[in-house]
Amino acid sequence: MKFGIVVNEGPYTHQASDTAYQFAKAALDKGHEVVRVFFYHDGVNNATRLTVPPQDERNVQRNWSELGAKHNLDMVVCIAAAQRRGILDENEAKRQGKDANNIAPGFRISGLGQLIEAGILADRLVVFGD
Amino acid sequence: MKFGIVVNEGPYTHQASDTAYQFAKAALDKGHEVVRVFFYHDGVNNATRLTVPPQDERNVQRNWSELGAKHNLDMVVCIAAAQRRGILDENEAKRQGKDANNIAPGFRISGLGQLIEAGILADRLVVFGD
Amino acid sequence: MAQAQKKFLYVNRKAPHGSIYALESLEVVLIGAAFEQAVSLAFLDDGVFQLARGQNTKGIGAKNFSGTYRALGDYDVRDLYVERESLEERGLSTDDLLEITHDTDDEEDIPSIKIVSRAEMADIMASQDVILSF
Amino acid sequence: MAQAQKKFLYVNRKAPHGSIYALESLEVVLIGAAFEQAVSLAFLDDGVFQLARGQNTKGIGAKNFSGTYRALGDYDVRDLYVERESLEERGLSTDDLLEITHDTDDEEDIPSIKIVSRAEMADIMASQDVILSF
Amino acid sequence: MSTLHTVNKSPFERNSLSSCLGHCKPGDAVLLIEDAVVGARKGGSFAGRLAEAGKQCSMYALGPDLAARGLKPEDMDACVQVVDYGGFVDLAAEHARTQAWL
Amino acid sequence: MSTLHTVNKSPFERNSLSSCLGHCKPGDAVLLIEDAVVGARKGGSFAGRLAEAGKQCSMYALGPDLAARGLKPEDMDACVQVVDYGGFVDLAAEHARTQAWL
Repeated sequence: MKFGIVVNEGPYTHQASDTAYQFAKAALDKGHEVVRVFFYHDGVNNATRLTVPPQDERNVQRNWSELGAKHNLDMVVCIAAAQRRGILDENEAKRQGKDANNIAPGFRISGLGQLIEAGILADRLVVFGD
Repeated sequence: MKFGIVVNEGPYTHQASDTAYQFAKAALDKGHEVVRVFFYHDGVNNATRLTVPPQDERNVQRNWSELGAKHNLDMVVCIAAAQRRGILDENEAKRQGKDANNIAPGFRISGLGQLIEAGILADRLVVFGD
Repeated sequence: MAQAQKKFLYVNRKAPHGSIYALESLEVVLIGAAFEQAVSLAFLDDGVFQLARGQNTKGIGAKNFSGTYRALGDYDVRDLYVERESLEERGLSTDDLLEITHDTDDEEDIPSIKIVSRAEMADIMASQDVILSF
Repeated sequence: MAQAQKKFLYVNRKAPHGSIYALESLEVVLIGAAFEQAVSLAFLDDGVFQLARGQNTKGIGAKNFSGTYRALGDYDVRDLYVERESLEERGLSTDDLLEITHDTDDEEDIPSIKIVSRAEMADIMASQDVILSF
Repeated sequence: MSTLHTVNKSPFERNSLSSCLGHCKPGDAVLLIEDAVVGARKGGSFAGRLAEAGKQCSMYALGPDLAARGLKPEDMDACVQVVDYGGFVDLAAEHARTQAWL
Repeated sequence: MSTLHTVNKSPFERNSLSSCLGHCKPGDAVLLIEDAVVGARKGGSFAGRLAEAGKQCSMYALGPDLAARGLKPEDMDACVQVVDYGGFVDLAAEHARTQAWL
């Protein structure tokens, strides 16, 4: 079965991203397909490579990046939400005249249409938030 | 009177930062002193210079940076909370082996002790959160 | 072959301005309109305040996006379901809500807001393909 | 001249693990202990679950920080007020809570958790200089 | 010495206002800010609870937050006084401590 | 075709579980995740409401979230079945749609 996953909250502050990650892993383990993980609202904050969590804690961004690499997941960060919150890739940073970018490996920035498309492509869309 | 202000949530997602900003402005307008604004939890996300909010929306980071400059405010970002969420200044980025930093003008990164100290120094500590 | 049309429901349960969910939900609705799916919006619990008439956000320094709900008809978003029980619990009546209308080929200024009971809202939810909550 | 000692109260109203507030509140308490102020902790509403015995976070992949509450005595944090009504509403009793103790010069293993009524909790809150909520 | 309690969430959504009122002392002030202001609307199911608490404590609501949600001062329960951000500062200064019910 | 409802907040803190139960249809499933699991504890003031709803809908709680909050499966109201993340996936697959009560 094809799953789409939506993550509405950032790392650590809310459990939403952790639960979404565990759900995605379990779905993949069962042989399901995850057609897209869409990061919206504060969910875009999962995609910064600048986090340095304490050594005895999980690394939420790295968990996603590694799961994405292993299963070739399409992990999309909403561009409008990312701009509000300061998540930029190299192109966006250049386009906006910013002197740095912070996107983590495996995430791509794209439009909200990708969320609707996930709803169309997936058999089930599952939303995780606050 | 001396006020300390604590901001527990990031920009845009929650109104907490806006309300804290309006409160700080009103207190300063009335001739009170703001001894420190302490950004904790997701509040550290107010301190990234990489946000690009839509042109017809307020710029929360810039509001704080400008208010801070005008009144010489001590705006402190909690280091532990900032590390979890990927807010770094140049020193921290170097220390953590990260290739970019994102702190905005007027904010400084320091320890949680600054929050306790604010509680000691201020006549009133006012907390804004989710 | 083109994918069959799906029924999308946007569920709004939170008051506006205290958090960004109402605004960013509306942004999805506007973008989603281009995909020509069957779209409805549900307003229940504190979400009914999103449609309150006379919102003025100047004092809080935020954007007043409530006017955008009135433009939804131009995007062919025509079904805004508002739960009666949620209004009543909050001391609101339909007079407190924005006037939101749309045009069809045959008719102009058709009201887009439909007041429904909690049981009807449950039926509407149960008839969807995709439910987006923020 | 040294500033007079102030009374700090940390108010915990949220369940652990669903959000980070419990953990990051505890981090403030630990750092704050070095400042030699008068410190108390209040646990009410879902905050009482922060002190639940037998927490095992392996399955959710998060850090189990509940052991740290037991170490608070070493930081001279000795007053953990837990609201009785909050426990009862949630089907909890003191048997469900961690055993947390501290030592004084005269005595060892003194219980740090004090079960108080809602009215007593209100009195405790009203006697503070600084109230930190997260 | 009395307390200023701030509540920022709707009592229809969260228990923070209810918990706040359960811990208020006579002479305290309760200020509704952000989404909490919707709880004070006349005819709403929380207004009675507020009015009851208002006999012992002073009830305030932040005007800019009312306006943002389309609420007029006259829509509010009679026990509620409307203040602006300056009034919020005054309340914080007048009371010995501020407790945020987050 | 039935719905899987997910609720992630405690019913003592927020109205989402209550609102969810008010909109459930017979044959639907309700899965308590994250902080919502605390609402299912035997003897708690919400357990009766859950048991009542459990006559028409199936009630589930996520085991890893129970354990994280020190709750044992036998502490839960009898109407609640405990599942793991794989069980969550199965429930999402079995029902025609998932509705998150955020």
